[in-house]
Amino acid sequence: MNAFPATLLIFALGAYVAGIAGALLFQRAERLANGIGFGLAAVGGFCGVLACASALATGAVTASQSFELFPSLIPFVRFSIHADALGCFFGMIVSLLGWALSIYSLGYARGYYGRKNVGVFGAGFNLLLLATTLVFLADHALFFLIAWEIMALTAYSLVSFEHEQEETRNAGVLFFVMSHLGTGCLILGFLLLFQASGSYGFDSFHALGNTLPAGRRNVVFLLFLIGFGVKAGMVPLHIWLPAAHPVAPSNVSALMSGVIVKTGIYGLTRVGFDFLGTPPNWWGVTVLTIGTISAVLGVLYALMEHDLKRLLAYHSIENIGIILMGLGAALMFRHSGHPVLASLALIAGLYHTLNHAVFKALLFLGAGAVLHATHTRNMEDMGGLAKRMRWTALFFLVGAVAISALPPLNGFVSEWLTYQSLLQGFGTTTRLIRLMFPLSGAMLALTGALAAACFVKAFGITFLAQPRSNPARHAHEAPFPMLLGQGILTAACVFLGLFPTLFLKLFDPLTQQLTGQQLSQQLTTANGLVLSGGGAQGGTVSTLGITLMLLCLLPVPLGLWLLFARRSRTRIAPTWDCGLRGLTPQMEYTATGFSKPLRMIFKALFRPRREVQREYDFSPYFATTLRFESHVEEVFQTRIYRPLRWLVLRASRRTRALQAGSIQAYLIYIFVTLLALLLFAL
Amino acid sequence: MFVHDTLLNRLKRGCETMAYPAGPAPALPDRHGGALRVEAAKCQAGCAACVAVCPTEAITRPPNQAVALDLGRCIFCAECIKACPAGAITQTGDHRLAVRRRDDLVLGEAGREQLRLAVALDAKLRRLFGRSLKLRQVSAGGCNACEADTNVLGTIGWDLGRFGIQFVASPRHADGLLITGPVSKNMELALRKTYAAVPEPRIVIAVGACAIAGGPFVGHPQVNNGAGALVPVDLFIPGCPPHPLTILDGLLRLLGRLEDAPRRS
Amino acid sequence: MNLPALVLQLLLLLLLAPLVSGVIKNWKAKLQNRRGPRPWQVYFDLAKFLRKDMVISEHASWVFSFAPYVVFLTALLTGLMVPMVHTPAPLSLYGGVLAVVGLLALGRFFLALGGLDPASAFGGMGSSREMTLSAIAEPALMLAIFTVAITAKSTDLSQIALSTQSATGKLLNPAHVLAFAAMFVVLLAETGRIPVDNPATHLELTMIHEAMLLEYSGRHLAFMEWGASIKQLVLMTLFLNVFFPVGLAGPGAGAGALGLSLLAFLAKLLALSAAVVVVETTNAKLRLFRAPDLLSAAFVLATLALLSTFLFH
Amino acid sequence: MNPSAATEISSQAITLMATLMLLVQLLMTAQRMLLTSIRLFAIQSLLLAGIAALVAYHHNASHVYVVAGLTLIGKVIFLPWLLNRLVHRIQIHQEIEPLLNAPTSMLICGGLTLLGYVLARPFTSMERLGNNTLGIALTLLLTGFFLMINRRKALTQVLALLTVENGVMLAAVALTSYGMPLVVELGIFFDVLVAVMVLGILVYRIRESFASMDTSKLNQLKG
Repeated sequence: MNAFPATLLIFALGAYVAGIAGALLFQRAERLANGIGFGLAAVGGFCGVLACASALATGAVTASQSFELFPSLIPFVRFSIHADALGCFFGMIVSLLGWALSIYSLGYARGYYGRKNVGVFGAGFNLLLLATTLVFLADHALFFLIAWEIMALTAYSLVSFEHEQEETRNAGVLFFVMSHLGTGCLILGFLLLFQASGSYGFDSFHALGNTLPAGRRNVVFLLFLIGFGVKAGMVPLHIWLPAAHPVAPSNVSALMSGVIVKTGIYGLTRVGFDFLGTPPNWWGVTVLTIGTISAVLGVLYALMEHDLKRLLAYHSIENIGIILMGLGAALMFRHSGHPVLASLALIAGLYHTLNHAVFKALLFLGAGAVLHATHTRNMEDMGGLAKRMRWTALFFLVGAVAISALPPLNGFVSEWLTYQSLLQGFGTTTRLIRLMFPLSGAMLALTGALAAACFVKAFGITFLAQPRSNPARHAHEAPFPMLLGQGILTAACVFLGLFPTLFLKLFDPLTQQLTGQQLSQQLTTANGLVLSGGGAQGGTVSTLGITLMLLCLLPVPLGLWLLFARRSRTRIAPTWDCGLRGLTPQMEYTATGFSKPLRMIFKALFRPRREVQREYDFSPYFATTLRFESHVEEVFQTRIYRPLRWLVLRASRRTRALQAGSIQAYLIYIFVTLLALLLFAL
Repeated sequence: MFVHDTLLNRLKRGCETMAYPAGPAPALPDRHGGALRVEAAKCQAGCAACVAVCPTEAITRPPNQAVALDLGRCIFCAECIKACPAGAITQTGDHRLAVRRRDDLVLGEAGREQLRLAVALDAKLRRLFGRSLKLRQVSAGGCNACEADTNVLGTIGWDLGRFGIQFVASPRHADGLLITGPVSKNMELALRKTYAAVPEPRIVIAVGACAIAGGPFVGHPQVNNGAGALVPVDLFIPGCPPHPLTILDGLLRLLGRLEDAPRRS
Repeated sequence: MNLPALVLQLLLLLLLAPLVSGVIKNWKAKLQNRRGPRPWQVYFDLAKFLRKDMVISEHASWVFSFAPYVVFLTALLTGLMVPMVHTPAPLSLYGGVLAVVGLLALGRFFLALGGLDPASAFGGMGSSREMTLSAIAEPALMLAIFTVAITAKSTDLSQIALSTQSATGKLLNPAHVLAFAAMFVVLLAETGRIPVDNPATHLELTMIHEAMLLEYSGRHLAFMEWGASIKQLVLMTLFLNVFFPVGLAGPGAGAGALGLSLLAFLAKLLALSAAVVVVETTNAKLRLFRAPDLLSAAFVLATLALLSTFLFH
Repeated sequence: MNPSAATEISSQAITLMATLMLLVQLLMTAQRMLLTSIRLFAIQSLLLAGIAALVAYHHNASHVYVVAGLTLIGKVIFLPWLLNRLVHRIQIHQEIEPLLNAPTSMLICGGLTLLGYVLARPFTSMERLGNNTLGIALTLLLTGFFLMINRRKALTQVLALLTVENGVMLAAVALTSYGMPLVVELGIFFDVLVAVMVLGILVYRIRESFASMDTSKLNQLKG
């Protein structure tokens, strides 16, 4: 990589390290620790974005070599980073989010003054950013695993930052256990690769799949799929995500949902495309199926939530599902030998990764601002915040429109690309497997529509109508840094949505490296205004055109307004309440009510359970107190993880008998094993 | 199968809507005497036979003045016709009863033997509601007779929709209220709120004796003696209950859709 | 995109949409043996609503007044993307069928938010049901579109229309018939017609689409109603010109051909309206939780259509 | 005497002393008196010191002298004194009866000796002085281990552990021509020293809380 981006990248990493040191040094002075910690993180993030974006844009990334950060004292480990196209792209995501979230955290951390140690919080945040960036840029398996472990540990410590509540501690432990199960699989996978290639360097792993025997290759793929799948939050392994993200402080959950989850996607892409060469067909089919299931289940469970941050966490699972659909399709195309379609599907998947990182972080920041103001995550106690928190409401609305894949924002663009790749995928093979493409396309449509329903609920119940509790009634707008953080991400959402053709150039080095195709010319027509689905068959869409046309059509209603209704006046009156004594906030629609029809329709999946306790004095018709409780069964928890845990406990209870408590017994065990080994050695 | 039979039956029956107002008005039932005609001149001096017999005290005869029959309070029981020795009160069989002002309903003096029928809305309102009037029906404690007759207008025979008049669910969509019933104390707040919920310009139609003056419940402490006490009423359609033809005639007259209606310039 | 075609299609959209819903109302009345409102009654209603004042709820935020314009404009814009008279729709470059579905979803998104804003229970109920049913209808719609797009090898509506137009045999092949049936059910669901939702009901508890409009008045209500009728026209046109592009003028057609194409389009539109009216007259509204069964039946139909694209030829 | 004759005599002496160490070990297995066990252990350590001195003298490796001296001071004088003091303070002189009675344990020790020799056979070529001292060292190790399992009293188990350690030291001294590097020797030695001290305290504590040195009482802790 030529001079400018490399030095800037090193400067960014240095800024993070300085941020850690600064935050820890000035722990005592909270305001200073906050300023330095997050300030330096913001500077680091900004430099990171500049470095990676310029490297990708100018194509300098193709000429980059790996270089050692610092000499390694430990044998076998080489702390070397190599900012290739894939690493740079994900580095750009983490830096962009790091920049916006740090600015947001300057305001958010004020909530912790006097309560928690802001210095440690800032240092942890910087360390998390540093570790994640290194994960993306690491060029050596062991260095990758070290960075991965630091990331997991810092994330754990930040997730359980507010460890006073029981719920936080449990979520932290669950996150810890699940992420280390994944890391275990990763280590095995890397060992197998090391065994095949002889060295830990990533460059030696390149296209290793072709040399590996088929059985070994499948095992490696499965190990990496599980390992990275846990971190990405695929459906069977997702249970930690909706537990861990809501309890974390909002800027951390934004970073986790936006970026840490993407390390799983980065891993899968690196292994699937870079390491293991041309994949067999069943890999792509598995990833596509898992993606589809994750998408649909993620959004269905999100709909049932009335905890704002759990809702957003489930949506992370849904969007990861959509990204996996893109990757799965790309893998299938690589198998069937269609590099152009493979690059299109890959671009769709990775573009959605970037988009999801941006709008999910934006939504979490919005949720954080709401939490900051109303001190609750329960949507049933919110309401009417749009009039009290104007800017946060606007930013949350933009995020909601983006995540529901509605034109003209970025969610729509990446889902449109996914549709195009799925549609054109139908023609690639003649075997029955091609039916998967349109069916997963239909499931993607179902997901998109359910996501729209979910975010009408999320935005409507939280921000519109009357406040349903006193904290919501006295809510105040978030401080300026928090708004600035959200503003940056909103601008990113709009910009990514309106000018997709500009960003497709960034993907050229990426697809060149992974699939050997450069698609940005084929995907842009009408001198960069319109995005096309590639080739003659692909349809075209221009979000910029749509927005401009919407503005051009504005005179029609305005003209009608002037023509007919110039003298009409507007009167503010109470909402029509059928002549009763007025609508109280309790009469409004709540999150549970809003999702009731869907809970009834998908009864088989949710198995809803509701209890109504009614206490009354003399006659059952005049209840003194009424308690209503409704639960949606966590199917994965009860059907898979609880029986699994029961088996493990039973097995461990049985082996406890070994612990007889007498020294003789233990000595006998040692002696017997010693003898066995000696005999075996004969 | 079902769809086939339904369609054939419907097509065979063809349009069953009456021709009125283009064609002749349907005949009133013989029990329905139509409008009343009061000639105070025929009254014998000092005779107050009709005043005593009227169940809703609609007829008053102050000492040395002419008899006054307030059609708004009259429930058309025709007792006064039988009781009047001089035959001063007669039924004209005319179904048209709608009036714009409350005091137009008082009959008796020289020039006012019969009702002066309602004039259409002024030009501005007629341009607005002429072709499309959406009403919100408020039953303020009524006995459901007027409501039933208003409802009849929606059936296929009368088909109120063909004139562009429609009853809507929400007052926000409505242009006016059609009030029935004596506006009981319990419905007072509801009526007030419904009126406030209708965007201007709005009109109010009081249908039936109760809505005009409290009908048989007039003077009762739990009743506000009609809608006039709460909201400005634009059209009064007397009767207990007024015949659907009378209500329809009132509505069309209000919108100026009847040729013989005197148009105010 | 040429400006005159765009302006013409815009005017056509604005004027034809209320007429179509007026005709449907009138024909429904005729089938109920009553004369019913005249087809152009909807114009009078819209004109009156535009002139009237507005009453806005005190709890409503800016989203409430923003929603009508979004609904109206997105409906108009989708109308310009769909080939009505002239095969390459004026804005076909800016978006294919996916953009049309996306824009309609954007309109529905803000319509539902507008329903929730004034804090009335009916509005919330309407939004919840609308979003639920449209979510269930979406996969069937997308699969039907996929089927047709696969046979036409593009999601661009003009391409689809051209390809179905060129191969005359295409109209009768089973894939098209099944996709047509699925699409028709989705059309009824999306435009809030009888089997799924009753547009002429007064009972708030049974409303789906109307419940969200209960709080709107004056010109907001006018734009909402107009937007809804334009959306209905757009969906009907999408339905017609994808499955029966008979008589659709080719790219370089002269004025005469355009006139003929307009007449063919109107004839097809009236035929489809007649079909809708017949369905509405002879069916009762389904209970809310039976509607998903109908829509999943549509989904199965669409899947069969997809299967038959390559099973039978 | 020419050097070869000297090596001959010293290797025979070393083999003799190693065999005597084995004999002492078997005696410890058989008898039940605590004080005699301690004395037997002292004798065994003395023999080990002798072997170390002989090897040091023969290879004139000075640091092995240090090892021999340490063994002498530590294991012949200091540890037996410490354990005797402990026994007198606890006033228990006899172990009631071990898990396996004497004849069976003797049989097992025989088997272990056989195993030790069989295992040591491939390595005999590496020995400098004394033939198959490695076999004896391994046997010492195994029988020490068995002794630890067999006995209930904590004190006897400590002694058994020390004999195991003697076995290891014997292997180290016998196998390597210069003996293990001094630092390893010191490490092992001090390790053992500390271990014994800790075990001493432990024995005292067990005696304190369970009123008997029987370690099988410990399983009450498990609950």
